[in-house]
Amino acid sequence: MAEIHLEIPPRLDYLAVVRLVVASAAALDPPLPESRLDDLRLAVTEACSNAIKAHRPEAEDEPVVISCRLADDRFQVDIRDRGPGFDPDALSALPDVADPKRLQHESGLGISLIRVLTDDVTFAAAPDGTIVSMTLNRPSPSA
Amino acid sequence: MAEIHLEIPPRLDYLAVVRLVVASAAALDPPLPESRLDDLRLAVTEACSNAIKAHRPEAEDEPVVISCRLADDRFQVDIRDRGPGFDPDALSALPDVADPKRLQHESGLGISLIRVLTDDVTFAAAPDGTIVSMTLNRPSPSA
Amino acid sequence: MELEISDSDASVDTHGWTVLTATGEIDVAAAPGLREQLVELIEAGTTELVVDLEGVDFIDSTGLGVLIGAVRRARSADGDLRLVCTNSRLLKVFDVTGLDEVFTIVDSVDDAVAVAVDGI
Amino acid sequence: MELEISDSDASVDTHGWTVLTATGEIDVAAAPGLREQLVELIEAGTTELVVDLEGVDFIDSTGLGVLIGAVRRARSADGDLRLVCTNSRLLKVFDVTGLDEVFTIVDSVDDAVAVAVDGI
Ligand SMILES: Nc1ncnc2c1ncn2[C@@H]1O[C@H](COP(=O)(O)OP(=O)(O)O)[C@@H](O)[C@H]1O
Ligand SMILES: Nc1ncnc2c1ncn2[C@@H]1O[C@H](COP(=O)(O)OP(=O)(O)O)[C@@H](O)[C@H]1O
Repeated sequence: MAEIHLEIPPRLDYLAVVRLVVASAAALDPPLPESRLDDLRLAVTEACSNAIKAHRPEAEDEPVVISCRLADDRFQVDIRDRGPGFDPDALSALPDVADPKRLQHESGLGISLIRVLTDDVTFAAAPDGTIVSMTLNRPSPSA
Repeated sequence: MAEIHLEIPPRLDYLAVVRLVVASAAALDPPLPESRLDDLRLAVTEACSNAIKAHRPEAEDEPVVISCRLADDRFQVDIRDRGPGFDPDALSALPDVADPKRLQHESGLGISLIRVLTDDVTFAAAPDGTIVSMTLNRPSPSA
Repeated sequence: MELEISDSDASVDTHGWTVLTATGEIDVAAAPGLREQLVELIEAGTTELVVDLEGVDFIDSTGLGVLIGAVRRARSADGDLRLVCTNSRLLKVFDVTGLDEVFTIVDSVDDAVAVAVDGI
Repeated sequence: MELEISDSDASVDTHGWTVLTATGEIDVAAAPGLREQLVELIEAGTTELVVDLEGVDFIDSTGLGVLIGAVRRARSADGDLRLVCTNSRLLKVFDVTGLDEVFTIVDSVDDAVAVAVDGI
């Protein structure tokens, strides 16, 4: 099983590089379909921008680490930060879109996007940060 | 000084990913000019395809490591393999282009391309392989 | 991301609406530039705004947040902000977030400016 | 990299030359496909060949090596292989390797087929 690791400084201007790397890794044979590559680009951007924002300022010399694992049946990407950690199940829900109060909220969409766009996601607490693992299934070759 | 590390399996189909990563890292502020990005893409491809070819089959689970160092005045990229090493000064020169025998040689252009396209290159023997370090100077901001 | 504001002499009649054309990627790195431009326009009284996303190939949650904030500001100044978007990539993001029910999303600048604010 | 071979019914008169149009990146991963196609053509007697590189945006030393081998094969069968290339990115690579003196590089397919093999 092939792996690609990318380490970047915890800075938002590196997100475009991360998108490129992850999407081009996932486009390798057997490629994810184009629409799933879009899902992956967005999910990785959300997870990675959270990771960069969470990264402790004292750890600014330590990288955010992006690891891709390419298996025949799935593509997995882990994003690891050195942040305070969080409980993804304790996030409060946004108001319903029909509720005028929805317009008061300009943030808070990232984790729910990740959940919708990936086939599986786990948030693991590491001793010094968080590892977000996202999986997208590859179409089976018989399909 | 920002650093980006990329680890790939020693396989030639990953070269396109490497080009993307290195060129997009070098395009970050302050960017290398477009024509130097082309030089970088080609030099990195040559060094990395040599690294992949030299990588010992027994070490196929160990990655080829590409490290970019972004400084204000220069962009440096190191490529590290687990191969037998070599002496870059002992390579025999290709026949002159005016010599009909030149057409007998379909390989052997990589190292000389790297030398021409970069501002500096060193080949260092590591205990278990080679590290090729290439530097491209960034234009000074006053220019 | 690049931004361009329609100019009132432009050949296309926008019925007084101002068209902001964005191109490229609206991600967390680009979003502050978009936010600043939109806030500036609305604070200067330009509250009938069209954001043309036809040249945008990527938007993340921060970009969406900027659009949400601008819609709120425009509407509370009795204006509106409408989006031009036919790119299925972006439409999917509006769809999965439910924001297609919050924004007015149309197929062209013509459609965006065809209906007066009260008429919607 | 994608490859396309001109067909003899094509609207452009290539004076009997066969035009192979490559697009994309000719790197070490793509080079074997190009080599195979060129060797196959030359072994089948198609020795007046134009390789159109106008759609190619990257070539590495392995790609150059494939072209060198094909020029050798075509010339030793009394034919030639000519390159169409105006992209400064690629021209720089031909220049720094000195291969611009080995290959016949022209601006268009028309130019490539204008001169008979003996005439050059
Ligand atoms: N990797 C992380 N480390 C620590 N906290 C995180 C991480 N990812 C998300 N969070 C927390 O969860 C919250 C919700 O994240 P998200 O849904 O992406 O929305 P937003 O980032 O817009 O607030 C964040 O505001 C942050 O407090
Ligand atoms: N990283 C490396 N490790 C071991 N040997 C190498 C390495 N890079 C180059 N070489 C040796 O140097 C030779 C010349 O390399 P190069 O100029 O790139 O041409 P080519 O790869 O086409 O032979 C190679 O054939 C190989 O034997």
